[in-house]
Amino acid sequence: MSSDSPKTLLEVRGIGKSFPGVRALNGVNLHLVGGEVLALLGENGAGKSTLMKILAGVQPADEGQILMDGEVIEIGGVQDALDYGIALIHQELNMATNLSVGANIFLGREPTKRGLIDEATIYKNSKGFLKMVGLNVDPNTIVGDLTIGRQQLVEIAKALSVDARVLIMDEPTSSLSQKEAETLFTVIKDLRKRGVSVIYISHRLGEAKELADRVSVLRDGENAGDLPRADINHDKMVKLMVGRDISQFYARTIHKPGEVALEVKNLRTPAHPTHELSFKLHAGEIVGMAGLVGAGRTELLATLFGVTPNLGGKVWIAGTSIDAQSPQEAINAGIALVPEDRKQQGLILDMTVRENMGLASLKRESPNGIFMNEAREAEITALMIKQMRVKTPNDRQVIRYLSGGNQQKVVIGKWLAMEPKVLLLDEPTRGIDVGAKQEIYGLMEDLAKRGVAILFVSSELEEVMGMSDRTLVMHEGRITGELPRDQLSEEAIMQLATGNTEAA
Amino acid sequence: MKQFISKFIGSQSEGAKRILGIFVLLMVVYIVTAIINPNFVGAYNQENLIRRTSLFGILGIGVALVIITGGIDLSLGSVVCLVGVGVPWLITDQGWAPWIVLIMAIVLPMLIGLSHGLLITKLRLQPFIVTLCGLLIYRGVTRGFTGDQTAGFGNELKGLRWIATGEIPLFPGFGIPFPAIILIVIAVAVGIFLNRTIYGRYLLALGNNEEAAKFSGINTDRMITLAYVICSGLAGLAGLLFVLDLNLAQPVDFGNFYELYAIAAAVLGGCSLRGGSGTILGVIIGTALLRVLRNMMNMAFLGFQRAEFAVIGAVILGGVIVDELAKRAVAKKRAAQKQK
Amino acid sequence: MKQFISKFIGSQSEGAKRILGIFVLLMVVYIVTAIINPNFVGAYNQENLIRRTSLFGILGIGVALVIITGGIDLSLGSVVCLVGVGVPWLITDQGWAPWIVLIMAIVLPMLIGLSHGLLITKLRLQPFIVTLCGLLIYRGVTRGFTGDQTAGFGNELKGLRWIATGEIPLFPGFGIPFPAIILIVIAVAVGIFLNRTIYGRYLLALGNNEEAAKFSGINTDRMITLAYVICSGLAGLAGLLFVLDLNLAQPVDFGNFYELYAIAAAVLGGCSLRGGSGTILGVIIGTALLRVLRNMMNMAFLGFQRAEFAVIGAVILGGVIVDELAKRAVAKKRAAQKQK
Amino acid sequence: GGGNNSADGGKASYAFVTNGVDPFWTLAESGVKAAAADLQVKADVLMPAAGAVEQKSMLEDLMTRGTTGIAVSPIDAANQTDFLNQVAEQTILITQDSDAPDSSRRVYIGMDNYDAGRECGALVKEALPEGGTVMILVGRMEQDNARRRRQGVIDELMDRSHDNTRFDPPGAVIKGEKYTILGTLTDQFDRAKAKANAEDTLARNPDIGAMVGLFAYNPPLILEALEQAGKLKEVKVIGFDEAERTLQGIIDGDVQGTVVQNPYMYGYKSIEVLNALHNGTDTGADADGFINISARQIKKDNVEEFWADLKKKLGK
Ligand SMILES: Nc1ncnc2c1ncn2[C@@H]1O[C@H](COP(=O)(O)OP(=O)(O)OP(=O)(O)O)[C@@H](O)[C@H]1O
Ligand SMILES: Nc1ncnc2c1ncn2[C@@H]1O[C@H](COP(=O)(O)OP(=O)(O)OP(=O)(O)O)[C@@H](O)[C@H]1O
Ligand SMILES: [Mg+2]
Ligand SMILES: [Mg+2]
Repeated sequence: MSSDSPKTLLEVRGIGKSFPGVRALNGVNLHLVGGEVLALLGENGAGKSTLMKILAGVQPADEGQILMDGEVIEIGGVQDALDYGIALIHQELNMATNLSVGANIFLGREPTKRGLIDEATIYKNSKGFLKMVGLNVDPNTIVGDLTIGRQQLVEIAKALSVDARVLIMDEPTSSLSQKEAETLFTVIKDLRKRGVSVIYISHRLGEAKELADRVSVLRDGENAGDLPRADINHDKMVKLMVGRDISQFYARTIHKPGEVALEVKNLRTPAHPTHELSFKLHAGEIVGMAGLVGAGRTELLATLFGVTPNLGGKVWIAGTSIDAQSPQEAINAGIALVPEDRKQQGLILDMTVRENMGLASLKRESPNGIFMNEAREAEITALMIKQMRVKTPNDRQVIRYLSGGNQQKVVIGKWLAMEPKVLLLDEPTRGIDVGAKQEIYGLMEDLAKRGVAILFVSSELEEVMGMSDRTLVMHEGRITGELPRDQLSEEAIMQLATGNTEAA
Repeated sequence: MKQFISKFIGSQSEGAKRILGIFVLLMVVYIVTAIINPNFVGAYNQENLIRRTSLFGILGIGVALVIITGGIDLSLGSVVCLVGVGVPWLITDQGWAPWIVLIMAIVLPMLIGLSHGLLITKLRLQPFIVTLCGLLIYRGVTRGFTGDQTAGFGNELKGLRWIATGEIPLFPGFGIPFPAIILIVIAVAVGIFLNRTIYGRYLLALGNNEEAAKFSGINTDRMITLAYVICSGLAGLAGLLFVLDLNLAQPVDFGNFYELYAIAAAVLGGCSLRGGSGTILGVIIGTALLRVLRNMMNMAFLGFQRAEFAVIGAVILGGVIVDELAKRAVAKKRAAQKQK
Repeated sequence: MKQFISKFIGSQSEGAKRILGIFVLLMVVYIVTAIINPNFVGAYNQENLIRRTSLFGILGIGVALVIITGGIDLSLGSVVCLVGVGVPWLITDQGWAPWIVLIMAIVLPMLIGLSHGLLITKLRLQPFIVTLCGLLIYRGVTRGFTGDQTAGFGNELKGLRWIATGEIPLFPGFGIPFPAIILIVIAVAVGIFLNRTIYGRYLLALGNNEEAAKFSGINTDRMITLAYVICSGLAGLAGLLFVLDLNLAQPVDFGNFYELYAIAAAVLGGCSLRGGSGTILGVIIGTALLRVLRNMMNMAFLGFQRAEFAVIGAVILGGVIVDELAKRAVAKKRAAQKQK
Repeated sequence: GGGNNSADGGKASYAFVTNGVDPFWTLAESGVKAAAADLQVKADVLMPAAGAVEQKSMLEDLMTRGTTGIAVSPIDAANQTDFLNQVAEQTILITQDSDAPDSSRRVYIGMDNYDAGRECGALVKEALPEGGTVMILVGRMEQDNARRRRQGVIDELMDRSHDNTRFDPPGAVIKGEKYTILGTLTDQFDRAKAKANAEDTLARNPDIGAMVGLFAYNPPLILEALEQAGKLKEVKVIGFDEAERTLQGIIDGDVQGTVVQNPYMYGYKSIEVLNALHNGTDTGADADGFINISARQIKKDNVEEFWADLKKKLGK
């Protein structure tokens, strides 16, 4: 930090915002100095995204003031915010999936030549921004053809392309693995050097430690306190967020694996039709799966779940061969999948919490296979809401209006309610706060104890190391290695994840 | 009871709110017409209105299910034509046994719906294109096989025709037209299906987000196909009732535009063309509104025959605008109260 | 050149692929008809076909823009009626000065489009309802003010009518009908607008994901409204050309069903009713297909007049089915090759 | 195959173009076919389902094919004159059912709808000798034949002079000494609406004297409505054209009578005249090129004979 007293760039005073049944923000204050990285933390539903959306002009505040360079400003819309130099990377992906990567990066700010879009410039400049975030795709690729992780990188590239003074990143790394995240950190540090201020939201507390000059915490829509650089550590952050200590994060007891619950032999997925995948999963075992973005983990799970075709190879569940052509068949065989893309695949956004929670188990709970058992649905929902501490006014709230992390909890709850034999989890803790993460780990633990075989894909190395009995690592469509618990280390995983098999 | 109704019209409280506006509009039109011409509320006219609403309501309920899946069915009117013309033509002109023809009248439309559903789910063709081709094909075929001749039952089959023309006497001078009974049975059945069975829930879910529904283990293809089968099946039934009521059907224009009336009724009744929402009660109210408006023109504004369409359009548009503005005002008032 | 074409028809390679199928179908129908009746390829018939395609193509291009936003415009046919009837009625019956009437014929439809756009974006009414009411109102109003009388220019205004009936002689016996020039100008302009200007990009983006577009600082309401303004404006222009060509317009059915033809052409030409995709060239090919099919019935299958609709429907449906199957076969082959 | 239809096949080929699709035209089609068989020529019937635009395309397409002669029923003669003249330059053109007097068509075969309307009015007078209220039901009012028929009915009931250019705007109630015309209801060919119009009339005016159905399908639907309301015979029905239900109604005494044209003869005569023009023989038309095939009343006394003849023509 420079020696002369830092000048406040952006300030927020007494912001309040209500939604039907929810007081999302209440008298929140925040300030941001030029060239500062501020980590904004808080539990799911604490109001972080809401506050950022207000700054970005997506939603108006009910009360309070926003000051830029000491002057009160009115942010009436997204364009206003952009004009003030405030850019936001949204927590949820928001891309025009029909357009190219380049078109998305420059959407709303297309360079023109003689009144027409200057495609050459877009192409050239996009390449630069994509390189910065470490994404190696052609700018002419249609965004809809990219995986979630890559789309998130495009979002970041897009935000970088705005010549912003304040760059807000709402959980930018939730679908990124360590390697991509590190590239992003380099970018952020570089921005800081150039005097750009960054508000960084994440539930990966380690990232805050690495990046932040200061931490500010929200709890239940109110300021819970700040931590200067020197005081940033895991326990203090957690304490501010949840108001109590959380110790014993990964409460793992090592299981004795039971019978083989899932066996996969020579499976080939459409994304990597030439690579054959084989592995086994035992009852009561928790297996982590690590890899970089695009390693083919999601594809593997999708193929096991019958979403994408199995191009060859065999799958057995508890010794019985299955060939699932659809999720329905997979579910009937006892497989459940918590998908990576909650908005597209996990949730019916316009349905209520209860309806979402019950959707997958409707048939199971139905007394005769036809009529719904609404009492049971309500019961399960109540249980899950309590167990996972879902923050919602009631179980009839339309799920669109829940915060991202609380939505994710519902997606997980929906599948836990199913009591599967094999549970596949694709980035299950994406966007989930520390407290709830612990709940989910606890649930995984319980399920494993009851004999469920769990395969979970995660890009958060800490979590993989903390939770798995055994870890599989993928690289470009291949399983490059398997690490038992006692051989787990960050280096070992990264070596395998980058395709370096000898080192392991 | 209140709970039962809410169950029947849809679990989403949204549904009830949407219906309210259109229901108020229906009441306003009703009362205004009654004031201008008291004969409007006479038993005879009410019976007529109920019968018409019932016939068109059956179409509306069918297409509502398709709209809930996020699809559309433009072929309704032509299915009405196919059945409405085909049944009297086969029975009267070709001398087929009525029972065979009636079975065909039920089965054939369902097969048509099945083919729509399969083309849409298995070949992933756009519903608009598939059912537009259906619109063209079924009418063309009907015109072809009948040689464009008007078909009717003449003085035959009065017993069968009672299904459409008969009524259940309630008190002297007024009875419930039999088609109303059919509509109620269908509406209750479909309402229960939609709101109380797991399949109805599946339909609503996939209409909102087909991919997420698939990921939840729902056989979305089968559910979508089912919606088209029911829709075409009900269109066939309506076609049958129409011709039993009218006793004549001309291939070239029988059922023309009925798909539009049906879709309009469904949309007025709260179905969103983006899929995922809709209530059966709303569809019936929407249908009733359209029928009452047409009746109003004859009963109260005979001199404005020509502007009939304009009046109907203006009433509907005015109604939805006022409805929207009212909702906003209410929301604003609530927000203001809350702040205090 | 190739690049220019790809720019013009749309940046998405998807677009080109979608168009290919319908283009092949058009060619097949063309060749089959030419073989059955060689007069089909005669200059006179080709001119007629070009003229008809041009008039309907203008409608299709307009509605394509609306469909790209994820909306729909059902009022097209009635706007055609309003202008098509209104212009000769005002000039011939009411004796207004032609230039005033022509200005009105351009401005009024755009105001109509503006009102649709505002109701849809500001009041968040469903496009289907708004434009359905439009369909009813504009026709009803036209019928009302003309007293349902047919309007036409009689023997007047031959000069003006040349815009629709004239042609630019190319070689003896064949000329380019003037409406084709108009269509080309519009198509190129809209094509450039859609694929080369920022506003076109905004339209495509918001049609796919309105929220994403909003978050990018795009004034989505204004863009959507613009699409409706252009659509109604082009419908007005088409209505004018139709009546200049035909020299008569009946309030009750002038332009009836044209919205359906236009939407069908757009959808055949690769527009998805879910929004976000569409190409202008595709719309024109889709329109041409519909026109050639109708012409084919008269030229080659006169004996099957009655089954005309059935044949057209069957050809289109068969075409899209074969197209889809072919695409799948190609995809499969590629996948197989990739495995090696 | 349709290819044989082109003129270069050697045989003369004629086309009979209607103004829409209707059972009326199906009768005309039988006449066309009968004449074609008798004269050993080719003849096709084209029925535009979508109005003037489609009729124009049909005529254009027929010229392209090279048809020897065309008999057309113009949808709106006044404004189609130019175009019809173009057609007349290319081929032999006659009009039928509805005329285009200012065009260069060679012959017109038809009748005066105004006169037919007056015949219809006369039937109303027979049905309600003491006078009463009357409602007119019709498909569309903007068609020339509908307008003239209606005017004929009105003028006859109001005992006005014979003037086929008169026009009473619909909507207003027309009160005469004995008869009151309550209004004119249109249905745009929607059958359900046509029946609803009859029902609404009964609901509005329970004591109505007579209903006049001017399009072929109107009388049967009026009868349906009356039957369901239990008012058959109570309300008089006067019809137009020869729908089976209308004829049966006359036999049963539910319909006072109907006015029929002779579409079969329109068809037959058209081909005969086209062939005569092609061969340069006499057509039998008067100086204005008019061949009159007049309308007539069908009542209880002549209905059976008429119906038998009709069935014969339709080959039933
Ligand atoms: N549009 C809305 N309508 C109703 N409630 C809303 C809406 N948007 C947010 N909320 C509610 O406001 C509260 C704050 O939500 P917000 O998205 O800001 O949380 P967050 O801190 O970003 O949480 P997360 O870490 O899970 O993303 C939550 O209780 C949420 O349910
Ligand atoms: N629709 C698609 N079209 C082309 N390639 C695809 C598609 N979907 C996935 N891929 C490719 O398949 C590979 C595996 O992707 P997958 O999503 O399974 O990886 P992942 O390890 O789960 O990473 P991510 O975190 O991005 O989801 C990647 O190389 C990706 O580019
Ligand atoms: Mg958030
Ligand atoms: Mg993944």
